[in-house]
Amino acid sequence: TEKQKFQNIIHELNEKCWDTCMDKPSNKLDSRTESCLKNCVSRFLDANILITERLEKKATEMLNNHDSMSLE
Amino acid sequence: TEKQKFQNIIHELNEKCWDTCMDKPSNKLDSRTESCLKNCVSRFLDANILITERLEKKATEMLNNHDSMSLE
Amino acid sequence: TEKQKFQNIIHELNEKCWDTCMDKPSNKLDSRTESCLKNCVSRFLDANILITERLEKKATEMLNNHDSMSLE
Amino acid sequence: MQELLSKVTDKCFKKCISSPGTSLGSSDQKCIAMCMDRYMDSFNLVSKAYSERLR
Amino acid sequence: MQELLSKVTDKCFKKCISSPGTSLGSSDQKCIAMCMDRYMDSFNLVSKAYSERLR
Amino acid sequence: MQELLSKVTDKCFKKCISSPGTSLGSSDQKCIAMCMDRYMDSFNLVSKAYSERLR
Repeated sequence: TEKQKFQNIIHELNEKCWDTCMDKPSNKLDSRTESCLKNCVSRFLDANILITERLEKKATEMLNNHDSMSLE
Repeated sequence: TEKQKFQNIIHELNEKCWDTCMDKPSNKLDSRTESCLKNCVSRFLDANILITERLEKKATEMLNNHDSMSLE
Repeated sequence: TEKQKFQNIIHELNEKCWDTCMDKPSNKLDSRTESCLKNCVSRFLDANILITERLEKKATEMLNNHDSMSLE
Repeated sequence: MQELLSKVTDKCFKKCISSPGTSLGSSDQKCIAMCMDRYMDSFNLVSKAYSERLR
Repeated sequence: MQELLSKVTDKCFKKCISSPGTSLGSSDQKCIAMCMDRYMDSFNLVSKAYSERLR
Repeated sequence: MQELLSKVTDKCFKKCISSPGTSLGSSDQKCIAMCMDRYMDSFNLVSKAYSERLR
């Protein structure tokens, strides 16, 4: 289902950002960790967009050069 | 099947406890590593129980406070 | 499918060898990283063969000694 | 819920119990409780940040 | 392709963004682009090496 | 068995071959054999400890 898919993405993203941002757990989420987590989500999505675009561009180039060049 | 499920748990638990306890492999399982592995299994199950209970308590609290408080 | 299975093996192997061989990514795959990646694939397959053979040998021994010894 | 339980146990066992002893001491228990609360805070925060970016 | 996208994002995020800031700076972007190209080089090389061993 | 093979290969490759060379030397082979034996010891021990706790 859609909801399940959303939950899976959040679980995965939370795991990555937890590993990136969380040091020793304390009584409260401190502001530094909070910023790190928010930035982590945004940067991860930025990186994902960048890579998707680049991957599509490469795939298109490969198709266009299909006759003159081998894939290597 | 039940047996398969048991095997999967053991595989996962063994992986975690291997990572926690095993340094460089030697000719024999030394007593320190052996204790570590046994304790690792027990402590992991203790932690699992602790977390399950706390998670259930939180879920109950959330249901009870559903009208007056938001999830946040 | 066969092709999908092949792709999955390559993805997994590439992940392992990337973690083993790649330091900071640079403009080009340098020759040291290239050798490391090639060797990583070969050594991984060597290790896999070694372990498969040893595992089969152990399984056979266990079957043969089934009456006189317990698994342990 | 099952997924959350499994992830919390995994992450908090690693964070709180680096060398497992003969019992779960009170400081281990405290660490696990805090770790679990922070993991859920993090989950909520990540969930919110992701939803906001999607809009 | 989906698998490659997910692995590249995972590996290159870890390699290039160790402490996420308020934006993806140009050096981060450059690192991600290089990392992605190297990951694909590596994939091709591993694929070739594996095929050769199978023969 | 397939699962065990895959986990042993993964764990013992990491433990024994940190920088892969042009061949699997005798010390690498020895390390892998020992590592595999210890992994199976560990599996049996963990299996026993888990069963005892369930009772």
